[in-house]
Amino acid sequence: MPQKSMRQALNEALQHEMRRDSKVILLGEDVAGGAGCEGEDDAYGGVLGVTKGLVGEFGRARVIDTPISESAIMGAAAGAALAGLRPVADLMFVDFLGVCFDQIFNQAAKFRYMFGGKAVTPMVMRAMIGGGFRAGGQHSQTLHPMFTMVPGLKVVMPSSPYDAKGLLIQAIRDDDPVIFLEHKAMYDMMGEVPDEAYVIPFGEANFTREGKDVTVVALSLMVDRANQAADLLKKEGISVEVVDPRTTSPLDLDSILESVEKTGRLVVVDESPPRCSLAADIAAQVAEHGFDDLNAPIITVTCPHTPSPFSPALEDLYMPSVDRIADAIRKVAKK
Amino acid sequence: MPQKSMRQALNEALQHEMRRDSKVILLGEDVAGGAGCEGEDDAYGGVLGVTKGLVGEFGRARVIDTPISESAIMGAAAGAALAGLRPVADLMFVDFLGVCFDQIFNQAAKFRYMFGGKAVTPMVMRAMIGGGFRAGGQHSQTLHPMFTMVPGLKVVMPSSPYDAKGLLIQAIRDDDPVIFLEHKAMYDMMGEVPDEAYVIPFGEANFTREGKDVTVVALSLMVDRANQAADLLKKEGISVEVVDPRTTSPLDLDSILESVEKTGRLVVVDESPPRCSLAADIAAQVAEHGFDDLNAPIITVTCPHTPSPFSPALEDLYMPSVDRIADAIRKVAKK
Amino acid sequence: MQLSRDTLLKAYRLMRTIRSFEERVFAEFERGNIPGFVHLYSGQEASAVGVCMNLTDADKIGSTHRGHGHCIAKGVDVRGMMHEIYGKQDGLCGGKGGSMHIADLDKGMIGANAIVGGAPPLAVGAALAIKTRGEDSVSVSFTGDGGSNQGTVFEAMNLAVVLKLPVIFIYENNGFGEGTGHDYAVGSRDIAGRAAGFGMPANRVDGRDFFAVHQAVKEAVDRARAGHGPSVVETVAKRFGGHFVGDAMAYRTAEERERTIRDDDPLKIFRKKVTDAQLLTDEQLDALDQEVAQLIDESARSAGEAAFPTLADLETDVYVDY
Amino acid sequence: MQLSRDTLLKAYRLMRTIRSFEERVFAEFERGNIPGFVHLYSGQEASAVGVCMNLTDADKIGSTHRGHGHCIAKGVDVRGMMHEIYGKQDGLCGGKGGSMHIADLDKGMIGANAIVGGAPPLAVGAALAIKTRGEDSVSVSFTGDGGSNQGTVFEAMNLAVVLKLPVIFIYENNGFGEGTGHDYAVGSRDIAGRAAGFGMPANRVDGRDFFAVHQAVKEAVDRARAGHGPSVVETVAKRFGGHFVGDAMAYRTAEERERTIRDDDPLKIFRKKVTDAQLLTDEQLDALDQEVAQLIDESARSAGEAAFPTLADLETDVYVDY
Ligand SMILES: Cc1ncc(C[n+]2csc(CCOP(=O)(O)OP(=O)(O)O)c2C)c(N)n1
Ligand SMILES: Cc1ncc(C[n+]2csc(CCOP(=O)(O)OP(=O)(O)O)c2C)c(N)n1
Ligand SMILES: [Mg+2]
Ligand SMILES: [Mg+2]
Repeated sequence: MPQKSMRQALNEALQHEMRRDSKVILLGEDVAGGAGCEGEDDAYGGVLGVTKGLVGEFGRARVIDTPISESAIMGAAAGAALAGLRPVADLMFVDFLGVCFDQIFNQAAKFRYMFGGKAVTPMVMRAMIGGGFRAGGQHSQTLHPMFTMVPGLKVVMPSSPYDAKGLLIQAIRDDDPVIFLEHKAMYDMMGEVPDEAYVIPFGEANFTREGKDVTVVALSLMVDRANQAADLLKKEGISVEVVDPRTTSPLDLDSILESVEKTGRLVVVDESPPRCSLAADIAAQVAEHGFDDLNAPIITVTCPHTPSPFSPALEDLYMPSVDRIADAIRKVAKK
Repeated sequence: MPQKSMRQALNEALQHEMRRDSKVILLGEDVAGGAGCEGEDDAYGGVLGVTKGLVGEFGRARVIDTPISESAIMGAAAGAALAGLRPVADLMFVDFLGVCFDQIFNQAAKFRYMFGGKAVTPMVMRAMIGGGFRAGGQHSQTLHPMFTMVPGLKVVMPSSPYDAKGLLIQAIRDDDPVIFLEHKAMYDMMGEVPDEAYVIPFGEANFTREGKDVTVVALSLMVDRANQAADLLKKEGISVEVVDPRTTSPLDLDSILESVEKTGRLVVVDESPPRCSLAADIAAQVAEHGFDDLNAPIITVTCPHTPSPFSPALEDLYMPSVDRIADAIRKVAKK
Repeated sequence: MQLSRDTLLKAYRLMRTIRSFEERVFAEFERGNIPGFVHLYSGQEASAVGVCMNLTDADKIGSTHRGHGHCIAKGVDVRGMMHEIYGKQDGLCGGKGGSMHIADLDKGMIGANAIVGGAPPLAVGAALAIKTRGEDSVSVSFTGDGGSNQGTVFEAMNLAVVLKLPVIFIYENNGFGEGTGHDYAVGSRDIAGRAAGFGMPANRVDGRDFFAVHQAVKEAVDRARAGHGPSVVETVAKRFGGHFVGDAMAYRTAEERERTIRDDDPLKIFRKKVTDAQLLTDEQLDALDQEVAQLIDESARSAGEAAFPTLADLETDVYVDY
Repeated sequence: MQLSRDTLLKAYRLMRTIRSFEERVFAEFERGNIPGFVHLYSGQEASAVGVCMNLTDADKIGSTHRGHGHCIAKGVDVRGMMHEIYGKQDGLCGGKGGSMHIADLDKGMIGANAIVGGAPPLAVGAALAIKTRGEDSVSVSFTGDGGSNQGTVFEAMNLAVVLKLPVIFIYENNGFGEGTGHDYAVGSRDIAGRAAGFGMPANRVDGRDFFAVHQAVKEAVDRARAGHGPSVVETVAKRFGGHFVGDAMAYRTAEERERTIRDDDPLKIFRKKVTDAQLLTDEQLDALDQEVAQLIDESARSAGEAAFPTLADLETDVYVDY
């Protein structure tokens, strides 16, 4: 299978679906770039190049540069979805949700319920998440818990180029509003990605490591770190199972419970401050539904309860590291 | 001690602090009411009357009616706080956070950290939360987890008129940004409230029932329901301890762990959908730090993963009820 | 432009239906038969009807918390609305939405909205769908004088101009946002006047006068259908009642309210015009009043008797598939 | 109005300091010594300096992601800024903020802001504090052409007019928002032209010309200090470089950039004016260039050598007390 970057995998997913379905449009700031400028069209293709080339094939009528007006962007996507399109709206950095959250959590997410099941709102909101870019407090957050807690939204956090393509195609074909969160530190990550279109269903966890002593749940960039920790600990004779739920809503709790039934030990890794985090959410569900299988406390490995620091020296300490994950696993494995 | 409604208790807290400190101002939509109208000033005093009378004593320079522009309101409060005032900004219904969240979670909450500890942002954001008013999907949410997860914010959820007054005075005197969440179904709740000013420190739980079999954690309106469940179960011979943390951030985890050490059983009640909820947050912290004390699964009693329904028939089923709380307690008590 | 007798009869029927609907909702709310917050449209009927009589089911409207009038004018089933407002299982939204969330997508009514400023971006999105498919339909957003100050509304106007979308932004200036006067909350004291700064034509009309609203909106709709982009129409007509049922209205004087109800009634004004011009007779209009009274009466009675939703309904309709 | 020689020397020194600072930051970023995203201000120096030379430390400014120039013009310590941008422990924000979050409250600089449209509501709040205390200071918000379309900015303008606050809204039109042209993103193609619709006076000036900016802003500041409320000034001057360091700038032509850098340099324009008018000599200005070069050089060197923050710093400065 050909090796591709996650950036290319995402770009292919968008291209496939835009070819397949004329109802699919892209909108956002500089999704093409160059509007109203003397230079080239397609000057950006998204700030980090994910939509590069699409305006060339599909034109500005379907790859729509917008003003810096995120409420209008998300509202336009939601309204267009209600009216029959399948818009993919680009928020750029997820940190910007604060200027447009109403259109997502009170509007798009709630239409179907408030309107008695008559509304269908097939929109996708793409956004970049996560640390490692030294981008500071307002450009480094993940914020996936804020979407996960909202009934009516589906939330996707791919951990590999392969998953990214299959999950994005599913997101676009999905009839519910989907929040698609791409870790900005993963765009250059390489992996095997088929050229053709394929879908990965939501709510189906992926076991990236099989093991019997400790279950580690992680998503997005944290899956790779969990895998590294697992490989490290194998040498110490600790057998770690890594479960990647892929989507936080719906969440494949059954797979997590199955694994914990086998291992009796759970570590949840989450690139997020700890309070009301996804780590807490998963830990709580296991503490309620898998309690009798647990032989040790559930340990969560998260960022501290602070904003994201700018300095590389601090940000490296801020994000869950392979070492911190390994230490947590050792701690419960000993119990 | 005189009996007062929570509405009056809150009103007294604001009056005390505005008399005490000229830096305290109120701003929001219709906090006075009647601006630019032929009728009376002070026509509203807040939509549910909490700030009634204050414009009469302190004038429109300190009780400021604003346009319907929540980002400008919250930003103005944050900017005024940075510049030395102690603004109390009224969001009205917490559901409106979606149109102004950036000013709260990316601005006010992060100034101190991003500016290296030099900024002080003593603002209070007041908002009405919760169900029971048949107000539908966009006027019945609690959303406290969205604030609790944000480093830099403090989050207060009073459960009685007495607490409301003492906590609001503390919130106004506090040097950090405080989110003060008032349950709209509690404004007419009566209780003993001293006439003079007093403060209740943040992060100190209140034990509203002493018991030895099961620990129940609840906040805001849910405390009363938890107490009712406790009284009900006493007759069945189950001794329930009810812990009201009063503030979700900071959270008095020690008091919760102490109680669980004694009872070995925990039920967390939260008027919120379940995912990444405060119930999950507390359950997870106990599953990590109090695991060895637990004799039964931690049960969370929350709303379902749906928006708030309008119909009274559905909303009554939606909110955690005394019966559902009691059932959860029985379930773990038997274990 | 001359309007046909049928058009005039339809206009009056719709305005009367709104008025009677609201009067009945008020009465039933007072009786405790209707829960929640209800915001009545009485006094503004000519705005909703003057706008929507330029539209077909293929055209979209996005509404506000004060949406009953917009729904009725757009042809939404009155009985289904009443059942919804009562919170009944067979209401238009299964009782899950209520007064502030009535929608009927088949009629192009994409939703009342309990978030002030919530609808304009959505209406812009509906217009984007229309333009993308190359249709000649239009999209209309309703916003109040108070709501005209919401950031989402300004963003929606700018985006509509940038993408040259077929949207009409209707600003219903009914004098107040809750208990705050429009001249206070709108710093420029001129809502329509903002449009020029956003690159759109605008028109302010007497919102009590069906004919004035209908004509101004017709021009805006024709312009949009022809692909010339968005525009603004401000309709000025005070609400008769309070912000919501139960509002003490201390910000209004008794005199002002009486004057408004006496002199500014869109139905009276319409009736006088069409009878003076001998286009319609009082008999015709009285007959319509009767018909409408029966419809409303029947709707309220059946709503009172209908069943509430049950536990089985609580968790449905969240996702298409989860 | 005649400006004193000292004022002119100060203006030039500040503009040169900004230019040299940005050139050095660019070079050090390319060398890998500076992490994160940096947005350079080169080409717009006359805007920040023309604005801020009307202000004292008691006056507040709220800035953007492209804030280095605003900080320097407002008197923020250049060495502390450089250390911060390097992410060092003794940086102005202890290394926790970085290029997009530099603030110095003692200097009235209430923060760069990485959220487009984040600052105007905050600047309005600072103005509210000023008015509440009855001071005669003013507050200034900087926003770009792209940011002028953000809802928060419109809300801030309206609220400032409603409360008649001493705010000046500066719109720095540098031609682009990322890779999108201002004429595309601003539907009306006229940022200053929006002010009238919000009930404020506005003035568009040549942002390359210190004198034009300084004069226009002086009038706005005088007006605000006198209690006559807010106003808008749009300064037009293209940025020399990309949106951020690393931007390929495909949306610009090489010719256009060369032309801009050659003909639109605020420092060259200033130098020519003051020397032609024989207010200052080339020798005086060259001497300043030298001084500034040393200052920047020293700052970068010490920044490179300074220590990074440590684990002990990670969780401090979140709350005053928790
Ligand atoms: C974002 C938001 N802010 C505030 C409110 C509370 N609220 C509901 S209606 C209303 C007044 C709206 O005034 P206007 O836009 O003039 O509409 P009208 O009620 O006069 O029809 C307010 C402040 C809300 N629902 N949503
Ligand atoms: C709310 C928000 N949306 C988008 C961005 C991403 N972004 C950062 S700067 C920028 C362009 C801003 O353009 P302009 O306001 O003209 O300022 P300039 O960069 O030209 O100085 C964008 C889109 C952001 N930081 N915040
Ligand atoms: Mg109004
Ligand atoms: Mg720009």
